[in-house]
Amino acid sequence: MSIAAVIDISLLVFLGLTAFAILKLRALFAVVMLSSVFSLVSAALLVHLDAVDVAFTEAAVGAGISTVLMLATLALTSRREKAPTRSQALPLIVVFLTGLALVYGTLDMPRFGDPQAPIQVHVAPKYIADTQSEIGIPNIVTAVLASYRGFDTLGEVTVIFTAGIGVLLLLAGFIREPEGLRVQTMDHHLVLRVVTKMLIGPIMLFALYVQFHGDFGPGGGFQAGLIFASAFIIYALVFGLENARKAVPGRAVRLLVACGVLLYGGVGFVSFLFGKNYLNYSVLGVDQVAGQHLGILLVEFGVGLTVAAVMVSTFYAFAGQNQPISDEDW
Amino acid sequence: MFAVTMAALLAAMILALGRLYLGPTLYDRVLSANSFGTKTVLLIGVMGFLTGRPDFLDISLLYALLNFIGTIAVLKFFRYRTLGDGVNPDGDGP
Amino acid sequence: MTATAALALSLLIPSVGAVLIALTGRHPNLRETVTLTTAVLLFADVVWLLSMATGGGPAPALMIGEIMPGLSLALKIEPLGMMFGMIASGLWMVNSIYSIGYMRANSEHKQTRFYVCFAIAIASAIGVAFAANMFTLFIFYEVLTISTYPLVAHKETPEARQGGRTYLGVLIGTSIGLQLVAIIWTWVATGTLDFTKGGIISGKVAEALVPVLLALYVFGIGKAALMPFHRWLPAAMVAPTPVSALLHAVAVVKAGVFTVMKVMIYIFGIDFLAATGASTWLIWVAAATLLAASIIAMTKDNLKARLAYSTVSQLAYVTLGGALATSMGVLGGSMHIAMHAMGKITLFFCAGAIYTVTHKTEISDMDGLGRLMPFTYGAFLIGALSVIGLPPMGGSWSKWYLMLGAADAGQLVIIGVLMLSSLLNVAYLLPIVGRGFFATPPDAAGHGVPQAQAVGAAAAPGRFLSGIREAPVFCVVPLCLTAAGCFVLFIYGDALYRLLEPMVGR
Amino acid sequence: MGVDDILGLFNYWMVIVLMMIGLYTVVSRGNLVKKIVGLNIFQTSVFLLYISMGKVTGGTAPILTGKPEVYSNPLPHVLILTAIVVGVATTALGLALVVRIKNAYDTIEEDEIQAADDEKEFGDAAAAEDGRR
Amino acid sequence: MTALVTDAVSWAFLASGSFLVVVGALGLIRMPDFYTRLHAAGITDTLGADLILMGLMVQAGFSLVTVKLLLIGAFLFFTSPTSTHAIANAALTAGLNPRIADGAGAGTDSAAPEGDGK
Amino acid sequence: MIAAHLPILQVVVPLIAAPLSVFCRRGSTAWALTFGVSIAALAISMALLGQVLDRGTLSYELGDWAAPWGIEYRVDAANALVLLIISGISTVVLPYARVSIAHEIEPHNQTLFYTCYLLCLTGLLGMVITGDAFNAFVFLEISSLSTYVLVAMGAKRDRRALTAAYTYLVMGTIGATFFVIGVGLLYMMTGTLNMADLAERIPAIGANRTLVVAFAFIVTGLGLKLALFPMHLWLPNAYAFAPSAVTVFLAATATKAAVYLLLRFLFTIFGTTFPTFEPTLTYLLLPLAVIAMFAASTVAIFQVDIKRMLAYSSIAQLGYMVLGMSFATVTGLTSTILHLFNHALMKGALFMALGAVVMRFGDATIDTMRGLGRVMPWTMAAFVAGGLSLIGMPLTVGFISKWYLVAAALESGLWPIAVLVVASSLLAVIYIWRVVEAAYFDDPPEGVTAGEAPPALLIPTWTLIGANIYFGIDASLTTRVAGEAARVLLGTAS
Repeated sequence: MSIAAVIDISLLVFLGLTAFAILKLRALFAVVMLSSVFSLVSAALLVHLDAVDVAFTEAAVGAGISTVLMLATLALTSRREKAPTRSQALPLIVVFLTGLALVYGTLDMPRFGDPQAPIQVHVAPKYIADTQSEIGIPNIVTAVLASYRGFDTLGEVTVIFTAGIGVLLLLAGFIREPEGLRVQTMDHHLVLRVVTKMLIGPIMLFALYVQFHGDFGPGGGFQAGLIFASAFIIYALVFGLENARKAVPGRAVRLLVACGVLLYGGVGFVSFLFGKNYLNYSVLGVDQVAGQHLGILLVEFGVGLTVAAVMVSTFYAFAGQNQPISDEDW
Repeated sequence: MFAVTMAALLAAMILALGRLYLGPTLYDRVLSANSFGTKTVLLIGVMGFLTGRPDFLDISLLYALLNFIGTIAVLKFFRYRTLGDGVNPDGDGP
Repeated sequence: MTATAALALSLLIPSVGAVLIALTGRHPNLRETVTLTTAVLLFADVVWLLSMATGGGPAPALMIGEIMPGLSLALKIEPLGMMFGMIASGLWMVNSIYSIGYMRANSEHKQTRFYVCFAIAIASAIGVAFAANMFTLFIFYEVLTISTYPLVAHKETPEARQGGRTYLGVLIGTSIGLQLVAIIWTWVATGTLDFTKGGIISGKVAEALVPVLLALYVFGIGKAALMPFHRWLPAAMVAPTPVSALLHAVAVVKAGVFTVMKVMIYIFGIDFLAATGASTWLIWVAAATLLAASIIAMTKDNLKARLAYSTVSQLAYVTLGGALATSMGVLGGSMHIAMHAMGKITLFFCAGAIYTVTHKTEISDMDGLGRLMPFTYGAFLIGALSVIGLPPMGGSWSKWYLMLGAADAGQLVIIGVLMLSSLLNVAYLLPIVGRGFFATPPDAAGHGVPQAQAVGAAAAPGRFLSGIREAPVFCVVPLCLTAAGCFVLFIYGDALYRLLEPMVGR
Repeated sequence: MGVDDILGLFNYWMVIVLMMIGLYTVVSRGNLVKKIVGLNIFQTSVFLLYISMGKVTGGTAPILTGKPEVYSNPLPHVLILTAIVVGVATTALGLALVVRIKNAYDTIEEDEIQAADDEKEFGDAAAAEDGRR
Repeated sequence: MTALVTDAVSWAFLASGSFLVVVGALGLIRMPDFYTRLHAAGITDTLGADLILMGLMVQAGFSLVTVKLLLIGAFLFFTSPTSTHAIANAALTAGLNPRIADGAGAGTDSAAPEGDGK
Repeated sequence: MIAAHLPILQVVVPLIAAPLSVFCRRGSTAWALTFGVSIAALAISMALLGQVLDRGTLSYELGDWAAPWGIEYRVDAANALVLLIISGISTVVLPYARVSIAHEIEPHNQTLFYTCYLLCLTGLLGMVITGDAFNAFVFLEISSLSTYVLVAMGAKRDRRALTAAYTYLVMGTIGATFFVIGVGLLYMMTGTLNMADLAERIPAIGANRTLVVAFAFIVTGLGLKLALFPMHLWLPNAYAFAPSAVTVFLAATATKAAVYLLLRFLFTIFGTTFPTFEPTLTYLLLPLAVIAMFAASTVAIFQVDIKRMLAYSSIAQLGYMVLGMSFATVTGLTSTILHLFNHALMKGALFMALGAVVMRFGDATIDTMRGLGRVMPWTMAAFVAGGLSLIGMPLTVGFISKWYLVAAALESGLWPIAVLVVASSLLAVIYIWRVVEAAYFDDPPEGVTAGEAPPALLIPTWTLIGANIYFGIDASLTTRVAGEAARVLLGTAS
C-alpha cells in the first residue's frame, strides 16, 4: 500500500468515526462541532483526491457558513436532542438495503484511480487538452465551471439566490426592530476586539486574492464570496449586528444579491448582439481567449457578489431573530 | 519525514476527536474542535509537500481563518446565547 | 330546412329550452310556458325528422366534431333511434303537462332546477337516440345520468340522498366500470365505434371472449336494470312521480334497453350473435330477471315500488328479445320499448295522481279509491292491460313477436317463461284496480284514523276519504292521453313494425 | 474478487458507509436540526463519491502547470462545486424552517410536533362533530 | 550539501513540531479538567503548529509558498492564543471552576457536563 | 434572430426577472413583472411547440460549446408540451394569485414572494428543457428550494405549513441526492452527462451492475420527487397548507416536471432495451401505480380537509400517469402525457375553486362546504365541473385521459388493469360526491355572511374549466402532440 492509500484510508476512517459520533451524540452542540469537523476532514480528503477547488469550497461552506448557521439555529431553538421514541427498525432496514444496493453497484465500477475508466477517456480529456488554447487560463476547473458548463454555474448562482430569498422570506417577518433594545457587543473582550480589527483587513484582501486568482489557482467567485462574508460575520459577531448593519444595510445587501445574478445573466446576453449563443464570452474581447478571459472574470465577480451578499443577508436574518433560547432548552 | 509528521498529525487529530466526543463540558468541545482545526491546517500543508504540489496553501489559510471565526461564533453563542445582539432578558447570559 | 339542420335542432331545442327555463325561473307561468313550448317544438321537429327518414333517400346524419382522432361526435338517424326519439319527445310533452300539475299541486321546492334538469335529460335522451356511434351514445348516456341525479335526489331528505347515491353509484359505476371498458375494448379491437348494420365485432375479437365483451356491455348498461344491477331503480322511487315517469318511461330505462338493442344489432350484429351463440347465456339471465322481478313485485305493497319491479321485469323482455338474436326477437324487443313506455307512463301518472290527491303510497290503503277517481283508475286499467300484453292494447304486439322470436330461436322454454310472466303481471297489476273499484275502505266509518294516514287525512278533517275527488286536470288529461296511446299503438302496431323492419335487413 | 479489487473499491465502500450513516441519521432521528446535519453528511459523502471517481492514480490537481502531467478529471470537481452550493442552500433553508417551527410549536422534536398537530386536528374534528349535532 | 542541510533543519523542525502536537493532543485527552486541557492544547498547539510550518518553509525555499506559509503562521500565531483566551474567559464567566487538587470544584455549575444521553 | 434563441430565452427570461423583481418596492409591481414574464414564457413555449411540430427536435448549445462538452438544450414534442403546461398554468395562476396572495401573505413579503415564484418557474422550465443530466439536477433544485419556501408561506394561515415544508425539504433533498447518485454512476460508466450522448452509450455497455444501480437510484429519486406511492408522504400536507395560489401552481406543474424527467430517463436515456427496463416497469411501477390509484383514492375519501383530499387524489392521479408509462407502448405513453396536461387543467381548476373558498372562510373542510352551492354558486359550479373531469366524465379532459389509459391497458392485453383503472375512478366519484352533496343539499350554517368569490379568482378558475371542457370536446390537438411526444420518447418518431 502506498502512502497515498494510507492517507486515503485513514481519512475515510476518520470520517466514519465522526459520522458515527454525530449519529450517536444527543448534545446538539457537539453534533454541530462534529459536523464542522466532518467537513474539515472531508476537505482534507478532497485535497488528497486532487480536488483543491472543491476542498476550498467545502471547507468554507461546511466548516464556516454551515457551522455558523447551525449555531445560530441552536441559539434560537434547543441544545439537546430528545431520546428517540420510535422504532428504529424500519429506517435501519431501508438504509441497509440502500447501502447494499450501492455496494452491489460498485462491483462493476472501474477501479479507484483507473486512468482507463470511461470518464477519463470520454468528455474530460478535451477540457484538459483544449483549455489552454480555447480559454487560456490554467485552472481547468474554473474554465469548465465558468465557460464550458457556465450555464450550470448560472444555475448555481440562482440556487444560492433562491436560498437567500427564501431565508429572507421565512425569517424577515421576525427581524427585530433596531430601536429600544439593549445592544450587547463583546465590548469587554479587548483582546478579541483588537485581534479582530487587525484581521478584518487582511481577510478582505485575501478574499480579493481568491476572487481574482481563481483563474490560476484554486478559488474563484464562490470561495471569495464566502471569505468576504466571513469577514463581515466576524465583524458582526464582535462589534454587534447593529454596527454591521450600519456599515451595510439589509436592503443594500438584498439588492447586491440581485445584482450578482443580473451581472452573470446579463453577460450571457451580450453574445446575442453578435449572433452567438447565450453565454458565449468569445465576443467580449478582440479574440476568443481574451473574450473568454474577460467573460470568466465578469461572471466570477457576479458569483462572488451574490454569494457574499446572500451569506451576509442570511446571517443577518438568523442573527437578527428576536427569540433567544429559553432556559429550558439551554 | 513528511509522512511521519502526517502520522503525528493524524494521531493528534484522533485524540482531539476523542475529546470532542467525550466532552464533558461544552468548553472542552470547543477547545478540541479548535485544536482539531489547527491540525487540519497543518495536515493540508504537509499533504501539499507530500504530493509535490505545495501551491494550494490557500486552503490552509482559509482553514485557519474559519477556525478562528468558528471559535468566536461559538463563544458568542455561549456567552450571550445568540449570534445577534443579544436580548437575553436576564442580562449577561448564564 | 334540411334533415341535418333538423337533427341539430333536435339537440338544440331542449338545450336552449333549458337555458331559457333557467333564465325565466322567477316567473313560474312564463317558465312553464317555455317548457311546454320547447316540448311541442321538439316533438314537431322529431316528427319532421320521421317524415324525412321514412321518405327514402340517405339517412339524415350530422357530424358535430371530432374529439380524438377517429372518435367523433356524430348523429345519424336509423329506425330504432327514430322510434326512441319519437317516444322520448312525445312523452316529454305529456309529461311536462303532468309535471306542472303535479309539482304545483304538491308545492314542490326548487321547481326551476327540476325543469332545467328535465330539459337537459331530454336533450341527452335525444342524443342517445340519434347517436351515430357508440362513443357519442356513451357521452349522452353519461350526461343523462348526471342530469337526472338532481331529479332523483330532488327532495333532499336523507332517504332521497341515499336513493340518489345509489342511483348515481350504480349507473356511474356500471357505465364507467364496465361499459367504458367494453367500448374501449371494442375500439382497440376494431378501430371504429360506428353503428354498422351487421355489427363490427365479427372476426375482430376472439370468439371465446365475445360473451365476456357482451357481458361487459349489457351489465355495463346499468340503465337496462338487468339483475343484479337493478337496485338503483327501486332506490330512485324516492323521486317525485313525474321523475319516476321520466325514469321508467321516457328517458332513462328506455335509454338503457335502447342501448342494449343498439349494441346487439349494430355492434355485435344479430347474425354474428346467433352464429356464435355468444348471447345464449344472456337469454337465461334475462329470463331469470324477468321472473324474479315479477315475483318481487308481487310482494311489494308500496305502489311505486311494485311498479318499479314491474319495470325491471319488463326491461328484461327487451334484453331477452335482443339476446334471442333472431329478427323477430329483436323486433319484438324493440317494439316493447315503445309499448312498455306508453303503458308504464300511464301507470305512473296514475300513481302520481293518487298521491297528489290522497298522499297515499301503499296499495293496501287504496281500497275503494277507484270509485272516487274513475278516470285515474280507468287509465290504470288500460295501462295495466297493455303491460300485461292483452289486446286491444299495444303491449300485445311486442309480446307476440317476442314469442315468435323465441320460437325461431328454438327456445321453447322461453315461450313458457313469457307466458308465466304474463300471468304474474296479471297477478300483481290487476288486484290494484280490483281493490280500487270493489273493496270497501277499511275506515269508512271514520273512527281511528291511523297515524300513517294523518297526512292524507289532514287535508280533509273529519271522515276518511271525504274530500277525495278526481285529481287536478293537469294530471288527469295526460294520463288519459297516454292510456289512449296504448290503444293507438295497438292499432298502429303494424306501422311500427314497418318502421323498425329495415334494421334487421328485411 | 482479488485484493486489487478490494483496494480499488474500498474507497467507494467507505463512502457508501458514510452516505448510509448520513441517511440513517435523517430518517431515524426526530430532532429537526439533527436531520439537517444528517442530510449534510449524506450530501458530503455523495460529493466524495463523485470526486473519488475523478481521481487518477498518480494524477494531480487539474491546474495546468505547463509541464506534461497527468491531471485528475476536472469535470466531477465542477459538478460538485455546484452540488456543494445546492447543499448549503438547502441547509440554510432547512435551518430557517427549523427556527420558524420552533417559533410556532416551541419544540423541534418531530414527535412533539406531531402530537401538537394531532391534538389540534382531532380537537377540531371533535368540535366540528359537536357543531353538527 | 545545502540540500542536506535544509533537509536536516526542516526535519528537526518538523520532528519537534510533530512531537509537540502529539503531546498536546495527549494532554487534551489525559488531563483531568478543562483548564489543564486548555493549557496542554493551547500552548503546545501554537508552538507545534508554528514549528511545523517553519519546517515546511525551510523546505519550500523562497517562493510564493513560503509567503503563504508565513501568512498562515502569522495568522495562527495571533488567532490561537486569542481563541484560547476567549475560551478560558468564557468558561470562567460561565462559572466553570478549575478543579483543585482534592478533586472538588468541577461540575458544580450550570455550564458543566452536557448530557449526552448515553 | 430571436427565434433561434427561443430555447434559452424560455428559461433565462424568468431567471433574469427574478433578481429584477427584488428591485420592485411594491408587491403589485413585482406581480406585474411576474405576470409579464409568465406571458412571455407562454408565448415562447407556444412558439417552441410550433417549431418542434414543424421541424422536429431543436438543439441549442449554450456558449456555443458543442455537446457533450457544453450544455445542450434539447426540445422535442415531449418537453415542448410540458413547457407549455408549466408556462400556461403559471399564466393562468398569476391573475388569481394577485388577489389571493394579497390576502394570504403579509404585504412586506409579497415582493420576495413573486421573486420566489419566478425562481420556481425558472427551475421547472429549466429542468424540463435541458438536455444535460446534471443541469437538470441544478434546475430541479432551484424549483425545489423555491417550492419549499412557497409552501412555508402558508404558515400565516396554518402553522402546519412549516412542518409540511420541512418534511418536503428533507424528502425532496433525499430524492434529489438519490438522483445525483444515479447520475453520478451513469457518468462514471459512460463519461458523459449529455442525455443524447448517454442514450447512445448506455446500450453499448450492455449488462452492467453499476448501471442497474444507477437506474434504480434515478427511478427512486425521481419517484420521491413525483410522489410515487409509497414515497408520497410529503405531498398531502405540502399541498394542503401552502397558500392557495401556490397549491394550484404546484399541483398543476411540479410533479409533472418530475414525471417528465422520469419519462426522459426511462425511455430516452436507458431505453427499452436496458436489462432492468422491462422488469422495473412491469413488476415495480405497474403495481405501485395500481396501489397508488386505490390507496390514495381511498384515503382521499376519508379526508376532512378538502384541500388534502385533492392532494391525495393527486397521488392517485400520478398513479395513472405512472401506469401509462409502465405499459411502454405508444398508446400508454400517450395516455401519460395526455394526463400530464389534462390533470394540470383539472387539478388547477379544483384547487382554484377551493382557494376561493379558503379565502372566504379561512379553510376548506367538508364542514365549510355545507351549503356553498348557494353561497358561492360559481365557485361550486367550477368545483363540480372540475370534479366531473377528475372522475372522467365524457366531454371533459379526464375522460380523454382515461380513454387512452384503458385503451393502452387493453392493447397490452392487460384487461384486468383496465378494469382496475375504471374501478379506481369510481372512488373519485365517492370523494367528489361527498363535497357536491354537502355543497348542494346541506343548508349553509347560520350567519354566513361571505358571498361569491371576486371575479379575479373566478375568471382564472373558469378559464381552466373552459379549457377542461374545450380539450375534452376537441382533443385532437392534445392527442396529436401527446402521440408525437410518445413516439419521440420511444424513438419511433418519423
